Amino acid sequence: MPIELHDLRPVLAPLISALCAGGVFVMGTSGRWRAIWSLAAAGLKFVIVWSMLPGTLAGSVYIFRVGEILPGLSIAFRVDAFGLFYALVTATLWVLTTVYALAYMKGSHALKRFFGFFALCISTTVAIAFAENLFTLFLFYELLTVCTYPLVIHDQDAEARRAGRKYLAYTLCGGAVILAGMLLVFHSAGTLSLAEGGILGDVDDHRVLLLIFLTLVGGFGVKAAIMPLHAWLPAAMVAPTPVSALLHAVAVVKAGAFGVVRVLYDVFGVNLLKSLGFATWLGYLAGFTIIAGSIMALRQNRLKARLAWSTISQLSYILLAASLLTPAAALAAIIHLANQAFTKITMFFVAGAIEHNTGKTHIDQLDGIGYRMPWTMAAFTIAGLSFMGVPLLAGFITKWYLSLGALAADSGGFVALMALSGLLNAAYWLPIIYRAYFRETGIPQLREETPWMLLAPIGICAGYVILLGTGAQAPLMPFSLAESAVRLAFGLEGGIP
Amino acid sequence: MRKFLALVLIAALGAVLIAAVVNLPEPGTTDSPVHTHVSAGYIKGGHEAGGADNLVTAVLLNYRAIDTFGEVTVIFTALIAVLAATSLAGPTERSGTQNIDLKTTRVPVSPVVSFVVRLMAPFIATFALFVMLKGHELPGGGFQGGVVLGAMLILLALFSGRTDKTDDEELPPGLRNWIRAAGPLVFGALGLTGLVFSGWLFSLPDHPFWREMVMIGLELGIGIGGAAVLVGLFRALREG
Amino acid sequence: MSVSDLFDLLILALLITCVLGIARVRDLATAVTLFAIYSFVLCLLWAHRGAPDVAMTEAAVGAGITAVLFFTAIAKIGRREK
Amino acid sequence: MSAAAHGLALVVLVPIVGGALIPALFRRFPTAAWGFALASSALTLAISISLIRRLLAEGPFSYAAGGWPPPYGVALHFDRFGAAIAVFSMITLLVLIFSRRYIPAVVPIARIPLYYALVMINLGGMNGFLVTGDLFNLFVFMEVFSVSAYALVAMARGPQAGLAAIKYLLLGAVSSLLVLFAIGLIFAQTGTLNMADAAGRLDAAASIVPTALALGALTIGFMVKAALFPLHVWLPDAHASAPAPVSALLSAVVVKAGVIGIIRTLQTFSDHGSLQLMPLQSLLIWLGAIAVLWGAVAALVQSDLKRLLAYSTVTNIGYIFIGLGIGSATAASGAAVHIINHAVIKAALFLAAGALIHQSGLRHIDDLRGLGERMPLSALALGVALLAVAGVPPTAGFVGKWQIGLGALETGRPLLMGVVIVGGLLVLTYGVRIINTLFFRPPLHVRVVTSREAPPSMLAAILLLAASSFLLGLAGKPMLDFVAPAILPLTDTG
Repeated sequence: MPIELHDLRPVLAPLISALCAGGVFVMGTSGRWRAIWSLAAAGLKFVIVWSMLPGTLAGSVYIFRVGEILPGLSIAFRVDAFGLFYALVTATLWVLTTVYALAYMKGSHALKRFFGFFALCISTTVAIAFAENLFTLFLFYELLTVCTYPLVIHDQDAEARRAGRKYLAYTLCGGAVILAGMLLVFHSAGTLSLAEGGILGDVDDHRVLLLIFLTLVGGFGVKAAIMPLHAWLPAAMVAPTPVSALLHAVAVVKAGAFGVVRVLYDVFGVNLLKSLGFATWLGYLAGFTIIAGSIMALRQNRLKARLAWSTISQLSYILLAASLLTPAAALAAIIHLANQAFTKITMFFVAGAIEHNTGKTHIDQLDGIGYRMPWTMAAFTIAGLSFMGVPLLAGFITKWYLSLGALAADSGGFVALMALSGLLNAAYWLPIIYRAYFRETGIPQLREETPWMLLAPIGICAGYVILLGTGAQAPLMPFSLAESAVRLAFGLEGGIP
Repeated sequence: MRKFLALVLIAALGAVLIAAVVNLPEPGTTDSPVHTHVSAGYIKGGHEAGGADNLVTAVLLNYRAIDTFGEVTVIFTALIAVLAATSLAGPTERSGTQNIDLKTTRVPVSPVVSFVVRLMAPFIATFALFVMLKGHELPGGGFQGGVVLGAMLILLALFSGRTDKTDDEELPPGLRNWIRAAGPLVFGALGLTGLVFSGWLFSLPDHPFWREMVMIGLELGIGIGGAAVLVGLFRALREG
Repeated sequence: MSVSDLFDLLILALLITCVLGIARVRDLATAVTLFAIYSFVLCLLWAHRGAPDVAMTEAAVGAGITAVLFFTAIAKIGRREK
Repeated sequence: MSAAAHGLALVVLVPIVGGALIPALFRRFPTAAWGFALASSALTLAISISLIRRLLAEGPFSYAAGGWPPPYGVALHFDRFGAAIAVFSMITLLVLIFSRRYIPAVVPIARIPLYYALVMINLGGMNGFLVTGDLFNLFVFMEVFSVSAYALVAMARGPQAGLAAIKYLLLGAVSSLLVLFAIGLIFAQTGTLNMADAAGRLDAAASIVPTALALGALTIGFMVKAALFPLHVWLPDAHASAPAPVSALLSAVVVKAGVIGIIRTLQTFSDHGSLQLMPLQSLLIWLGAIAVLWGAVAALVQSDLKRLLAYSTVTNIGYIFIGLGIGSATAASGAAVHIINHAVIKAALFLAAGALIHQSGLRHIDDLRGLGERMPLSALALGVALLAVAGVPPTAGFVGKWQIGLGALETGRPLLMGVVIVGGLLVLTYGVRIINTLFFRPPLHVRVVTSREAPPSMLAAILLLAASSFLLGLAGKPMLDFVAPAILPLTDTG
């Protein structure tokens, strides 16, 4: 049993971003104050979240209870290994995204609104990570929907509004379905607290369990963009690039995946799910999404659209891994939260940098871009290779553990699926890299590197992708955190088999 | 078709209502709950405790004074409502021959009618006052007296031959507003004096003399206030 | 059946006649007149049933004031039902 | 007899006498009526708070008006439903504050005192209705607040308001008649008008037919007042065409009287041995469910902002009746809390909408595009209140919906839970549409660009209500605990 410590930090971390949002809304007309507030809050939050790492690794759990708003429904925060892992990814990427966004968005309209809601998004994301119970999770999950909406329709043209409508329609319906599931859980279990090993152990009605599974996984699956609930994500591409990065790499889609994993491990629990067999179907659906998403990505010419479809595909790795219910696969699921986030955000940053620098948005315009922006495209190459599963890069770790987990679960078919997916990834990333470096344009390419405020975050992310692939086992790296999360979920002592 | 439906609906409704009434305790039998429970208490204690020979008045002004307070408020509110609703449109210009503007084109009043009305007015007014003042002993009371008084004033306005004014326009407008509110206000006063003298809101004094005085005061308030409201309604309708 | 009962029946018959008349006539002034008659008959009924207070109110309000107010309103809107 | 008990009669006396004084006092200085009305409603609020303090200390208590012991006199009775008077007085106070700048723009100056008089009398009638323990007294005060409400609707300009008021008046009069008829039936069977006394004596009545009919007539009568589907037809017209503060008052407070009337009815009849309330309760559930969906769908297709809000009242009344019909402790307490929470939310909605409409002179949703830029605070308040009315957690609207949904599950009605959630989702749909229009669309109308933020008196009321409609959601647990003892008589039957 982990040691529970009452601590202010679990609530402080989301609060800081909320405060920052307040500051931006009040004083944000001036660009300088916007930058100061955003950077200060990002940095402070980064420190706070990291400061909880040693304690969590040592096996303690930080708790802060805000209060009960309805009988049985309380707002409470609890930092366990899995939550902290997700929060770490978010806090780290927020710092980078803030720097990037400050440079990228310069001169756009409604910046006060943009940075205000940007900060709010991060606030809610960390709150989701630290949610002690399903209600708190749901609360901030919905708030996240509300806060990202102004970002999605930032451009306020017809296309943005259409995308925003679609986004809201999907996510709000998803939210309503989660609410139904939550009512069912509360009714049948009497509690909503997330607990290792699940809270539904005493429920015997198979139909109720199936209904809970469908509503909760389906509801969170909307944001996790599992097919056929994915259609909002490619549409949401119209948002400014830092938003796309935020939506696709950190906040929104990960919140969905995080929610599904929480439901599987902390609401149902591994043992109950194994006896029920629902998760197998989720696995098949996720497998289908991996392949179908990749095939769709192949057909896109717009860079951001290809990234979006690839995200759909990549996210289902997490769901697939989680649904296998073996410790190694679970490890893959958790690590992939970070792997996919850093890799994908690198790509989005690059896509944004290209658009910002050259105005090019389509893949067939990218001939020779590698000479114009060598550092930028180098980062892109690293990310692409990582997705393909080249060893020593982050993506390989996921694939490795996922395959191990699939074998342990006697689902060898998924190993072949991994291989196929790697091939498909190669099929849609390699042409871009090829174009960038080996296609002659006829016109001599001038060196025109990305401004440093954009380049620095790109470089750091790319570096991290390498770090995740090579030094994952080093102490204080998130890998050990993921391991302890898996140990908690599976009730294991010692190492992962 | 609609007519038929309406008929069916009314017939069904009527059947239900009759079924209910038929199943009620027989009216007039002495052992029905209406007579044995609360009413019996009123009949027993009405003269002494209720302080009025007319038990209806005892119930209205004493036992259930707060109900009567509500009722006079409804009457007052009705006047406010009509004033608020009609005058907003302002004096409207109307066209068409069938609309008669009472202010300008009046049906000529026969001198005989006019004379009779004027002759009768003092007697009607006296009767109204009598009904109000004696309401606690004999049938009648503030409501009835007020209506008679109001009817008399309207009658005068219609038939006295004067075309421009109702009688209450003779009063200064400030005073008129006070008189119209007389009903709720006397009850407000009763509420407070009751609290001061006998410890309960809406209670009458124990001393028989003062109780009678208070009752007369209430009846006059209800009556004169009611009459003013009625004349006000008439005026608002005529002008609005 | 006593005389008193007969009186009651007569009054009830009158009431129903008045009500049907009110529902049928298209001329508003006639309807109001019928309504006043209805009230007055009702007043008789109250008096006969031993409720003089109610009877007085009915006579003054139902047959008196209400009719006057209705007529005033009809003078404004025209007497034919449209 | 502590001083607080007198307050039970004073919460009725003070606003009504205050209201009756206004036309006489302020004939010469019409605009000064505002301060007087404000003071008397503040006094009423203070009295009702002292009543609640006594309630918390000693439990429910009665006051014999005139010193006559029940059943001879009229007993006023204060229980936890009656505690709603504090909220209603508070809302009236805020509506009055809002009216300061709003009413002179829509009502001719000489008639301003009439408006304030009507609002005060309405408050007095509501308070009387809520605290009385006597059937006939209930009817009398129902008439007091109804008549003033008809008049308040008619105060708006234009022929539409007049027609709406007439429609409201006709249906209201029929419903009053039904209630009166039922009271007559009860009196004929029991010989008493005191509710508690009558409840005890109904069982001994000779025949069950009149009792059942009385129950039916009371239910239908109060259903009209509460605007429960399908008897809601008067509501959209009346609430859309009335002046904004009046709409707020009607939608937030006055329709709730009908709901409380039904609660009182159920309480009175719940002791009856042979009369089963079950069929009535399932009827309420069905009508409530249809009302939720119908109100939400009808609101979706409205183009007029206030009409849309009026239909949202239909939806929310549906929610309350679902909760009452389910009758389990969870659901009934949720419904009881939703009475209060919806009052606050709806007042916020109508006042914020009123401010937007008033400042811009436009009332169609599409015309209001981009107004959030010019009137950020009012628009923000409207947005918060819209989220609250949709029941987004943790706003005030969530409390009732959660409890009612949970109650539906507890009593084995999963489909009803579906209705609760789908209704919320539909409400959210039009909420988002309005928020979108206000904040994320470029102005279409030149008047939007020239609009200015509402004056401080309006803003104060709006912001306070909007903040409450958020914060009350966080206070869900204490509120549920507060109403818990009061709903026990209801749950016994369910």
